[in-house]
Formats: sequence, C-alpha cells, structure tokens
Amino acid sequence: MPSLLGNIFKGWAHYSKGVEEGGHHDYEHMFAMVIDLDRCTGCNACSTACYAENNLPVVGEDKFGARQAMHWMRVERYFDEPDMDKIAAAEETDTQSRGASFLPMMCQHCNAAPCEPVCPVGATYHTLDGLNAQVYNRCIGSRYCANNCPFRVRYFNFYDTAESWPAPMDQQLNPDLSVRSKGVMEKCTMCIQRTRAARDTAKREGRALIDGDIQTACQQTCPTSAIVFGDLLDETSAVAKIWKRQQVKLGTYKQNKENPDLRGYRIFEELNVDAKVLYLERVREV
Amino acid sequence: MSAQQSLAHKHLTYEQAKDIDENIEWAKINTDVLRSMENPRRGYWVAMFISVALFAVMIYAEVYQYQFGMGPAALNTSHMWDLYISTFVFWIGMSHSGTLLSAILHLVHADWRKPIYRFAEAMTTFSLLTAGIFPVIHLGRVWNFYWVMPYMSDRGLWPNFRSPLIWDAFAISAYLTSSVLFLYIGMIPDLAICRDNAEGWRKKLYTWLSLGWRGDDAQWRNFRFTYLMIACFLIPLAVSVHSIVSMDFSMSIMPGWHVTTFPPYFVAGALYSGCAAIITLFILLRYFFKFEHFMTMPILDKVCKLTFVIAMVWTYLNLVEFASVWYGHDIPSKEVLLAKASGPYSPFFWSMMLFGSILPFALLSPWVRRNMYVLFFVSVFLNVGMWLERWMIVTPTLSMGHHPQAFNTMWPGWVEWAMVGGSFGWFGMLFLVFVKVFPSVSMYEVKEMVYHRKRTVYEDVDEMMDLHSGVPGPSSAPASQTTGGA
Amino acid sequence: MSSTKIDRRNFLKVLGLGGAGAALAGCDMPSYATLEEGEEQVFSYLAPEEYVIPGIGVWYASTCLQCPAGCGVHGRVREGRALKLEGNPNTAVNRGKLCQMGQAALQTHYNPDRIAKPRIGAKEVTWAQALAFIKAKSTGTPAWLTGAISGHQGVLMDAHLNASGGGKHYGVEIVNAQAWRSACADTIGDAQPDLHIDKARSMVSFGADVLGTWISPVKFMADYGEFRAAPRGVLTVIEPAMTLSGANADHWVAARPGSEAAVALGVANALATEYSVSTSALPTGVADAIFTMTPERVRELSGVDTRTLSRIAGTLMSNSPSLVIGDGSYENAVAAMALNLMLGNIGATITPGADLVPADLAMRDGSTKALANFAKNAQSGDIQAAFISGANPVFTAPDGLNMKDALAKIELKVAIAMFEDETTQFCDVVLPLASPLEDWGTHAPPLGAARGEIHVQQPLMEKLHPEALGLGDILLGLAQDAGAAGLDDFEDYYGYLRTAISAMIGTGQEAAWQDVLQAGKVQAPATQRSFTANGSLTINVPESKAPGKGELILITTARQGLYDGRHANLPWLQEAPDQISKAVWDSWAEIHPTTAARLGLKDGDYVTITSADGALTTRIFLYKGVHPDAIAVPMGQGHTHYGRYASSVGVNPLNLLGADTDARTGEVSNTTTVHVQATGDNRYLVRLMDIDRQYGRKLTATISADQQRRNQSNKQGGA
Amino acid sequence: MSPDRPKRRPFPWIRTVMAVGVVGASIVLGGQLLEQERRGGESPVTEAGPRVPNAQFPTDTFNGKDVPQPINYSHKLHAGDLGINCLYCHTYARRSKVAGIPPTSKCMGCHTVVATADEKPEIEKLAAMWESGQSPAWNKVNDVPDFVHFSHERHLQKFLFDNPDMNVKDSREVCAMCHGDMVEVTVAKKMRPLTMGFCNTCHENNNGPADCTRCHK
Repeated sequence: MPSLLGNIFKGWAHYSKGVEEGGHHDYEHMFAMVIDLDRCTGCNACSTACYAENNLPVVGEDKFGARQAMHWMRVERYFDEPDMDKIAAAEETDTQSRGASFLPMMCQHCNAAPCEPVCPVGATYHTLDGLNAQVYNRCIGSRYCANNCPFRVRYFNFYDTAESWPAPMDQQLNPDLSVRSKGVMEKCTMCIQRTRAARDTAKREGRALIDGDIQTACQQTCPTSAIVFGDLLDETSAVAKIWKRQQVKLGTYKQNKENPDLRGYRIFEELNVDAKVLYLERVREV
Repeated sequence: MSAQQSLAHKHLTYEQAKDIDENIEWAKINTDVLRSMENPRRGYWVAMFISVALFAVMIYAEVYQYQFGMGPAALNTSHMWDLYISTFVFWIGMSHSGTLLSAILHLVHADWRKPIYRFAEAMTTFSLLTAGIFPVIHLGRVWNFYWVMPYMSDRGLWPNFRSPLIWDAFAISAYLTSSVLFLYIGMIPDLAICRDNAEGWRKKLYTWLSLGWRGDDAQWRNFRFTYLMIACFLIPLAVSVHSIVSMDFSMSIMPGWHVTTFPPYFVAGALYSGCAAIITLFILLRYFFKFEHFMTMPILDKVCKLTFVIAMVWTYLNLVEFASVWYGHDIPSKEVLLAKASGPYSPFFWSMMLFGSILPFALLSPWVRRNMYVLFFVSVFLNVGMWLERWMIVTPTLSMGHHPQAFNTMWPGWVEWAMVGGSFGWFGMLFLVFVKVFPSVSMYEVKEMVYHRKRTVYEDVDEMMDLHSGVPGPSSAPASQTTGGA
Repeated sequence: MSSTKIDRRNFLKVLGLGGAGAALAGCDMPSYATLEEGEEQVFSYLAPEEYVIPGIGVWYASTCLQCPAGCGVHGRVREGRALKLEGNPNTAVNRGKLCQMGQAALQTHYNPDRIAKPRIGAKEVTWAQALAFIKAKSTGTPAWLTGAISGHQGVLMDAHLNASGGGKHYGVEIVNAQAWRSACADTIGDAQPDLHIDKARSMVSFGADVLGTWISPVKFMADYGEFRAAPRGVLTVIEPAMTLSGANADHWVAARPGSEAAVALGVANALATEYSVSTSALPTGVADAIFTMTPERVRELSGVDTRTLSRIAGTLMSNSPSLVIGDGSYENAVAAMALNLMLGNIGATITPGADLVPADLAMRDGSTKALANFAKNAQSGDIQAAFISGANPVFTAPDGLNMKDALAKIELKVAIAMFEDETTQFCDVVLPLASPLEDWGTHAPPLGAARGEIHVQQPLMEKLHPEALGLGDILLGLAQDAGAAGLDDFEDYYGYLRTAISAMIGTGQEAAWQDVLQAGKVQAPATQRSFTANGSLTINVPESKAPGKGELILITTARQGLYDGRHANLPWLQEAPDQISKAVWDSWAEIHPTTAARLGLKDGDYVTITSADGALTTRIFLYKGVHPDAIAVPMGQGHTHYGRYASSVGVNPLNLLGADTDARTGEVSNTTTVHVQATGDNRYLVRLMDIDRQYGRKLTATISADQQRRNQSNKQGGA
Repeated sequence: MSPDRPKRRPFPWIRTVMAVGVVGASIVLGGQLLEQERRGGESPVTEAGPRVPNAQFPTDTFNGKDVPQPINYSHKLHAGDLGINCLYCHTYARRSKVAGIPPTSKCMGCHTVVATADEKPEIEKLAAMWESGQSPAWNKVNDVPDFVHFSHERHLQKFLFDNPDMNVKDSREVCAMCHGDMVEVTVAKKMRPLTMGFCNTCHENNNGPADCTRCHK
C-alpha cells in the first residue's frame, strides 16, 4: 500500500529490524574517530580550524562568560590525573610536575545517541553514514537534545550571529554549509560537507569512498597528527585498524580487553551511549 | 430564622459542625450565587488590572525574546531549560486539583465537594491553558511550533513519536479538551438557571450555552450518565498527563532526572499543589463573594486534611527518591543531590523542603484550619514550595550533569521572570473573567446536597432531637431525580 | 598570471558577494524571500580558465606569514574567495599541518579594520601624493624596521638601502631564538643547526617553548608527534612558568626565573658525577663551571632539589639519543649545548644547517637587540627616515626603550601596514599593505632552509582593497626610485620574482613556473654547513636573584595564538582559549597558590603590578604551573589602537620591562622585579572552564610509561 | 442512589463503534487523497511532460512571474528553433553542483560570427559589456533555499549520462524535469515549484537518497 500507511508499515519494519540487530541499521559507512591524547599538545589548532571550516560565530567576552560560546571543538584542560595519582603521587605536590591533561571534546556521534530520540521533530537523527546529524532547518529549538547530551557538545544559537561577520569577513563564510540563525541547535558534524563533496567526487570517478578521501578540518590541521578519522566498516581504514588494535568494540558499554594496558577508551562508555570517538590514554613517566 | 441569623453571623459558623445548613432555601442559593456574578466591586478591578499588567509584561518579554533570541533569558550551553519548563510543570500540577475534587470525590460520593468543585474545575482548565503557553514560548524558533503536531504536509515529514515532548503535546491537548468538556457539561443545569435569571447579552450567551436545558427526567438521566462517564475517563487521563510530563525528565539520562519514581512523585506533587491552590481560592471566594453559606469551614477543614495527607504522600516519595539516589552507586546523581542540599541552590532547596514537607504539619492544628488568615498564607506558601520543587528538579541537574566542564551556576534572566509572572497574570485574568460570567458555585449540586442532608438528618433521630427539635420536613423522600433543576 | 587576475576579480565581485550574502540568510524564518524569482543576482564570467568552475573549490599553494616560521599553506578558493587554509603537504617544514595562527590568517586578510587608502597625517591621499611626499621628505639614509624578513623581499630591501646610501635594516621580533642562535654559533659554529626531535628518545628544554612559539612551532609539533610514537620519547621541561611545552612534559620542573642555566649545569654535574660522563668534549671554561655547580648550589640558585637533578640525568642517560635545548637567556642555551656535547647529540639529533646559495635570500631573523639599537640610534638622531613594516615597535618595545620619544626624533616615518596600530599613530605616512593572501613573495623558513627550501607565496584572491600594494611591489618601487641597479625592467614585483625564480630553477618555461606555483616551494641550491668546536668558550652562571621581601619576578610569556600581540585583532584567536589558563578576551597574571595565599589573593582578584618602569592592573589566575617567586603575564593584549577586536582589551606586560640587555647577545631582558598589590576588586576571569578537576570521570585518562612500553613491545596500542 | 430508579437505556455501543469507524475511515481516506494530491496524480508520467525513460517525476507546475533580464535572451530561439543543447551553454551543470550562466566569451564565440552586434540590438548590449569587460547581472529565476545542497552534476549523471536509454542530445528532457520545457518560454521563467515536496516525490519515485543531510546542509 503506497503513501501514508505504506510509509508507516515500512518504517515499523525497518525499526523492528534495527531492534533485532541491536540498533545497527543498514549503514553504508560508520565514520568514527581516534584521538591520541599522548600526541595531543592542546595547541587549539583543531578548534580554530573548526571555526574556519564550519562558519562558527565569535560571540565575544560577555557571551563567552555567559557560556554561550559556539566552539564545536573545545580543548579542555585538566590539572588532575585520577589514574596517575593511584600509580604514583606527583613528587612535588606544589607544582604541576606532570604537566596538564588536554582533552579535545566535540560531538562523539554516539550510535545510541541520547539526543536523537528526544528531539520532537526529528531534527537530529542518525545518518546512513553512522553520523549523528543535525538538520538545522528542521530544528525548532526545543533544546531537549542538548539537555540530554552527557558531553555537553551541542551548542544553541542564543542570538543572531550575523554581527560576528562584519564585512568583508562574511566573504570567508563557507558556502558548503548554512549559517545557522538564532534559535537553532548546532554541533560538530564531522565536516559532513566534506563527506558530501568526497562522495560526489567518488561518484564522478565511478568508485567507492576509500580511506583518506575525507579529512575532517581538525584532523587535517592537527600539527601532531593526533586525530584520525575514517570508516569503521572499512577493515583497511586506519581508524578500523586502531579500534581493532585497541580491542574496542561498538555496541557495548563494557569492553573486555585481553590486554588491560591498552590505551583505547571511550568517554562515558558506562552510560551506554556507544560513542564513536576513541581516545587513547595520555602517557606519563612515573 | 434563628438559624439564618446564626449563619449570617460569621463567628458562629466556626462552631457549626455541619458541612452545610440543610435548612438553607434553594431560592437563597440561586440568589446568592447569581449575586456573585453581578456588578464587580473595586477590588475586582484592581485584581483584574494587576493580572492584565503582568500579562502585558509577559507579552513584551515574548516579543523581545522573539526579536533577540533566547540569550536574554540567560540560558546557556548547559542550562538549556530553566524556569520555562519548571513553571510549565508547576501549572500542569495545579490543574490536577479540579479533577481530584470533581472526578475522584464524585466517584466516591464525597458530597462535601459539591459547593467547591466548580471553581476547582475552572482552575484546572485555566492552569492547563497557562501551562500550554510555556512549551511554545520556550522554543528557539517559536514560529515553527506547529511542527510538533502530526499534520499532513507535502514534505511528508512527521514529528518524532519517540520524543516525550510529543507525548506531552498529545497528553496535554487531550487533558485540556476533556477537562473543558467536564467543566462545561457540569455547568449546564446552572447555566439554565442563569439563563432564566439573566437578560441582555448574558441571556443570549446562557441560552446558547445551556443547550435548551429544561431539567426534565430524560435530560437529568443522560446528564448524570455523561457526567459519570467523563469523570471515569478523566481520572486515568489526569494521572497519565503528569506521568508523561515527568517522563520529560525520567526518560533522559541526566543525573537527578533519570529517576524511576518520578511519575507517581509528580502526580502526588500535582495533587498537592492543586489542593493548596484550592484552599487559597476557597478563602478568597468565600471572603469576596460572601459564600459563607456554601463554602463552610467544615468543608475547608476537610480540604485541609486532604491536603495534609497528600503532602505526606509527596514527602514520602520525595524521601524515597533521595534514598534511592543516596544508597545507589551512581556518582553523578549523588553529586547532584549533594549540590542541591549544599550548593548555590541550597537555600531554595531547603525552603522547598520547609514549605513542602514541614509547613503542612501546621494543617494538623484545628486553630490553623479555622483561622482563614493564617490558612491563606499557609496555602500560598505551600504552593511556593511546590514551585520551588519544580525549579529544584530542573536546574540543579543542569548545573551539574555528567561532564565537569559544563558545571556552572546560572540565575534566570529578566525575560524568564517576566514570563513566570505573566503566567500568573494570565491565569488570574481568565479566572476573574470566569467568576463573573459563570457561577463559581454549583447551584444544583448544592441543592442536591442540602436535600440529601435533610434526609440523612431525618434518618438520624438523635441528631434531629439535638439540632432541629420540632422542625417539620417532608415525611417521604421523593426520588433523587426530581431534585435540583431551575 | 595577468590573465587570471581579471577572472579572479570577476570571481570575487561576482559570485562571491552573492554567495556570502545568501549564506548569511541561513535557515532563518524568512529564507523564502531568497527564493523569489529575481530577488538574487547571478553574474557570469567573462572568459574563465578551464580549471575555474563555480561551485568547486580550487586549491592554491602559498605561504603563511603569521609568524617567522613561514609554513607552506594550501588555500581553498571558490567563487574567487579564499575560504580555508590548510598546510601544504609538500613542504618539509609543516608537512600539511598548520597551527591556529595559520588558520586565522584568513581573518588577517578579511579583517574589517584593514587600511584601504594611503594617508598622510590624518587625511587620505593617493599613492602618487604619498610617494611624492616621501620623496620630498626623505633626506639622508633611510632605515627599515621590519619583522623577520627573508627571500626576495630581503634582497629588494638591501637593494633599496644600498641604493639610498647604505641605511640599516632593523629586524625586530620580541619572540625570537637569538640566545639559542648565538649559543649555537659560539659552541658548534652554526647559528641555525637542524634539530631532529623525531629522532630523539628524550628531550630536555631549559626555558624554550619548543611546542609553542620557538623558531618553527608547527615543524616541532609535527616532529613531536613522531617523538611520542613508539618508542615513546620522554620530554622534560625546566622553566619558571608553564608553557605549552611544559604542559606536555612528562616531567615539569619549576625553576626560579633566570636559573635554568644553573639547573642545566647541575644536571651536567650529576651526569659527570653519578654516570661519569666525560666532559672532554666541552670547552674547559664550561667544564669548570659544571664542577662548581654542586647540587646544593643549584638548590640555592634555582630551588630545584637533588632528586630532580639526578632524575633528569637518569632520563637523559636511559633514553638516548637525547636532545637538549635552551633559550630565554644566553647561559640557558650554552648550558643546554654543553649537555648536548656531553651526551654526544651533536651530529645525532643536532645536524648542521645549510646556507642558501644566494646568501641574501636567507632569513634575517628579528631580535630585540635590533629594537634597542633602533631606539638608541633614533634617539641619537642617526635615523632620518624610517620605513616600518611588519613590526609594531611602539607596542612591543619595552618601556625602558622610550620608543615613542625615539620615533619623535625621526623626521620621516613611513608605515607600510595592513592595520592601524600603535606605531601607525606616530607615523607621518601610512601606506596600505596587501594581505599575505593577496601578495607575491618568497620566504626562506628558518628550518626549511636546512634543505634549501624556499616557500613561494602567491595571491589566493584579488585584492580586497584595490589600493593596497604588496610589500614586494613597494620595495621594488622604492628601490627603482632610489636608482638601484638592474631593477628598471620590472614593471611589478611579480615580474621580478618570476625572473629571479626562473634563474634559480634554470628555466623560464611556463610549465616549470606553474610547477613551482603548484608545489608552493622552490628548491634553492644550498651548501651544507659543518660544525666547528670552540675551545675558548666560557659560561658565567648568573646569580639568579631571589626576589626580596614583597617582590616577585615578572615573566612576560608568549603563547601560540596572540603571539607577541600581532594577532590580537583576530577574533578567532581572541576567542580561542589560552592553552593553559583557558582564558579568553583578556589578560591575566599567573601566580602560584602559595604565593597568592601569602599575598592574600584569590582567583579573579585584580592586582596592580608595579615595576621600575610602569604599572598595570589585571586579574590573577592561580595554578601550580608557575614558580612561587614568579608572576607570569602573557604578551599579546593591551592594545590601544589595533582595530575593534583588540583595542582596550587586557594589558601589555612589556610596558613593565626595563632596558637592561644581555651582555652576550644584546637581547633586552624579558623579566623584571615587580611589586604586586591587590586592588580589592574581584571579577570572574572569563575562561572555557573554571573547574580543573575531572570529578572521578574518565575524561583524560593517563597510563604510566611502563605500561605503554609493554604495549609497544607486544606491538599493541602503539597508535 | 435510590432503589426505585427506572431501568436505564443501555449504552448505544453499536452507534458509538460505527461513529468511531466512520471517523477513522475518513481520516485514513483523507490522508490517501492528500497523499495522491501530493504526488500529483496516480500516474506520474504524462504526455505533456518531458519523456525520460526509467524516470518518474512529479508533474506539479508553477506559474512563475516574468523576471526582467539585462539581455532578453530567448531560450525558445536557441534551444528550440536552433536546437542548441542545454549543456552547450550551461556546461558547468555537467561538472558542478551549479549549472552556472555561460561566460560571455561563449556567447561572443558565436555572435562574432552569426547575428553580430550590428544586426541585433540585444547582441549590441552584450558586445558593449564584453568590450567594457563587465559581465551582465542576470536575475536568478530558479533557486533553492540556502540550506539546500542540490547538485546538477549528480542529477544529470543519474538521468542522462548513466541512463542507458537516454541520449546526451536529449538533455533538454532531463532539464525539463525541474525547469519545465524551456523552449516554451523566451526569457527564463520558473515553471516547477521546486519545493521540498516536489523534490521528495521525485526522490521517492526514483529512489533517490532519503537521508536529510544529503540535501540539507
């Protein structure tokens, strides 16, 4: 039966199928990321590259102080080392003797994303590329998704952002993605516009997407090559290899590794959000 | 006549043990109630002015927010919701009182509800209308609010039926519809009375509304059946509505929100705030409209006792929640709990505990239950406590959450406060209009009540001897269907 | 290229603006307005080139001029607008990587505060008038005051100076590596040796921010990435206040300001005594100094205890080859080189650099010595005409140099600048400079030069302000006016550059030229230098002065980002949180908690910092990454005239510095003694995160290096 | 309740059920009708519309307003009477997301030979612009919102180049799917609604991507 009821039945069949397969629908790709915290120097290049690539507005000191900044990729800095203190307390407790800990934090594109089911209009959803997408022009700004995001990586346009680009700065705006207006939720898309371009190129050349076709802005600029991005379904991709080597699997909230020393871990794994960004632990001499 | 005088004399009514004086004449009931709907006095206009002013401020704030975005509300990346949602929950809660009084007490044949259920139902409807505002105005792109409704568009797009916000939309609209129906149907016989005593535009209005009610046998039979049916239908609905509202929080994964006991907790809280609001309005109406004959102290006494019981249920569920968090091993939830009790929001948390759990014990003292002035403030503070409770559910969680980078304290901006104040203005406006256009006491049910009381009196001989020695009454009780009517 | 120019202009004027305007409509409510027929305009090209397709980005290779490192970049151009910069993978310096300053070069170009027209005094004039004015006023020998400059711009500048009676060139960089360079020159006879961090297994830095602002940060960070890969290298940093390098150190040691050299010699002492490493490779003067530097002495000088010294020595011994670097003062660098000599790193992780064959192409690095000299000579009236470009002496000069008075003594001050800044306020003539994305040029990166690489800079798009001229064009014009030889037959700098490069690559064919442009670099002939030991070198260990009662030692730190202040007008970098304090849009002073407790200060308190040369008021940031005797204020903020984004934001610590210079290098000292006084005000210092703890969450987990070695040994988790 | 109540009429179950059924049925059927309306009739391929094998496309039409252009270029003349292939001028459509306006050089390529400036006043305008080195400012006729990513290249590839039964010289038919048959108009005119429903119908019929982010940016 076509049209309305047909769609409903089709949708239900698809959904139940997904449920049986543990939520894994027929993905074409499963784009994921690896961030090596031992290579990461916290230099902030990724964040600025993100501003340049994704038309992120600059809000100024007051709004930043009101925590209304729009940095999709934020580099956090911590001065404590919970795991390290177990192994060996810092020898001089009155100095930062093992340096600081940096954490590049952006949307983790969870496979079981808490933000997706709660959006009243389905503006955020999972694409067939395994990305957690945000459709800006569908968003009505109920902000439920952001409330439900344990990573706090969803950013809301509290104001109109036009004044962030006084002429001629507006000429730098990337035409491949829209400038979000006030009242719209936005977040890291893993540079979906680059995916789109790469897919068109691949189709033009009559081939499938291969590893390295797509580089996210943060990955491309990272001076220490701490960020790796790729397709987990492609066994040969660098990302898939690292995930395999780190013995980290999707679709679980508890990894059982043969080698407990392996550095791979996902943040808030215990919440069973099934994040797709794998962090490699920072290493320090004791 | 002595009974009349003693009734008219307020102080004596404290001593009166009966819910209502069965000797009160039906004509007097009509005249008293109808009088309350006529030429408003200065106090009315003052109240109306304040309400309209508050509402005007709200309109201004909304326009401002529409222009400049949600920023002026001082929301931020971790506090995406704040007073909007908590006040929304508060008003939804208020709306449960009417249902409780009319539907539940109707089913259990607690006839003392009869003089006071009408304005309670009105309160239900109007607080729902107020609550409905908030989910709309809290949207970032409010001009697209209708996208949450499932409608046929050429885009072939549908809302996300997995989202609790969508469930809200359905539940609230369903509840609003049926409670309006309940209110209206319950009013039909009274509207007929108004029709018969009104002229001018009121005449037209009531004629149109009373649907040609003549009070004959068949009408009464269908009326009772319908009324009963809607009451039965309304009770599960009322419970479900606030359970669904609670799911906005309990379906999320945020510490302090992801709580299994939220649905009953919210329902209890809703009934609680509803009853408190009933006490407030009871006292106001009784005072301003001289309803001493109908809204008698014993009834108020019963409402107070009911309120106390519900308050204790709420307190229990509250403590259950704390305990389950405390003895659980979810660190973030525990952090949120501790932050509530000791963090920057702790004053509000503790005053909520004070107003919500300690203050109700005042209702145990008969003196408080009889002293309307004290009782008025007690009931108001009970509701303040309940509003704080909603705020303390929403905000502390958002100020902590899972990710330390997002920990921060946030105080609502002026826009939010304007909206909250304006909602009270809007509610007040509606209610003030209501009491002047519709009878805020159900005349026909009061008549019923009086009649039944008479019968019960005559079945109890001792009471007859004590109270009404020698007062003659109808020797044989006519069937109930002939009671009431115009 | 002249043919493509017109196309690019069409690009810009034509689709560009429309596209941008449309993009701004975003997904706001009335976006349907743009759907109305005839609402928007679309232009067509006149005669586009084959590779120019609307809607498809084209990548041009160029060079980043945000800092002296001179990284190669690829710029994405679409509809005639430069949209994004990425590193150029072909270059040996940055290998396709870029730092945040490079990313923000776009905002230097698109900045709304660019200078559009020449002006004399306050009134705008035409180029002709401006040049006539300069010609009339320029009596005597001109002087050039620039930042680090290299390539053919340098050549033309020399030509101009020589032709106009041998004026001097003052290269000014506040953030520089002069101490390291002169130390290298004195110890191994090569001022710019090539460093191989990636080959080292342990690196120790004495006051050199190798990952942040030192010489070529992106190159070093790229190497650092390899350095951390299997087998994992160990980084130790000894410095008074934590830099980006210190924040990434396995072992960070806080030394009293000016005492890093003592620590280095203490480590050398520990090596010699505990591990009996021979000091025969050292000049006797240095070796003696090492043996005078007993652990007790080190502790009293720097406050670093014996255990730390022997731990550093142990790290160096157990992870070789190692690499020791030092900067900040001449002694730091010499002591570091001494360690390198002892550990035999010379030739292993430190290899000779190379000299470009047209030697005048080489990079003329900036120094604060030049700044001091400029001030001195100007004061003494030796400078009649000054051409200032790429430098902001009024802002960057320490207060002790009285730069403003010095400038006042110069008759003709010509600023060739993109932005109005503190210096242009004092200049008679201000000429609009084209942005690096609109200009031609060649640049010899300080470390790329080791491979004889010269990066070519080409315009990514048409000039935003038609009247702005490239530095090369201006230099060429001035040199031609001055009658320099052999320049007459070039009508613009592009022509000159193309001829010069064609000569360099030995062919003038279009194809070869296009290859150069595509690669973004040209391989210049270079002769490898060789090391020569210097036996007569001595080192005098400074008596690092512990501050007196109620005094602290002020350190002016530089951060990748705002750098020395030149990037303060880029909103992206203003809003990019500082790497360590995570503060934005303001200045702050870093103080150790114990010091703050002693002074009764808490986080966010405003303090007045007073030195002999000035005073400033800013907020404090408490953390343990600074030595208790020190107070660190980062450079970059505190502009008074620098556009809408930078003006009146934060404070400029350079105003507190005096004029005292280093005996050996002539560099102006970047520390001074200050008094710190609370003003009583307190406001939250706006930053990304005011919580520094992880609350037991597993956010940035850390494992010990032993576990990691186990991983790497069984070929797992190396990543 | 009093004992002597008369027997009540039973609840009218049948009537209730019937009422509910009628309401439900009308909702479903109404949905069907609206749905059919949405996809523009049960049989999408009509005689009037263009003929592209292996493709079903919506036939919704749109009567756009006449947009004044700097030069009264006639599609009817060039594409219709002269039969010039659309892709000859709009050559970018083959390689890029935008079809683009042909560069002036392309116009002059012919008009220096045929219908030269001194013959036709319109060409004279064009020639004047060409001489002065400025390009005509055309007014956009067919446009999609800024949050939509529409690639001419992909659509041409699917319906024209990768379509076994299509010949490149018939590109007009493919263009007509979204632009209407341009030979019917002289100066360009919007002839299809180009709404999301329009796109969506075609994507459903020709199983184009249904993923929001493929088209929304």
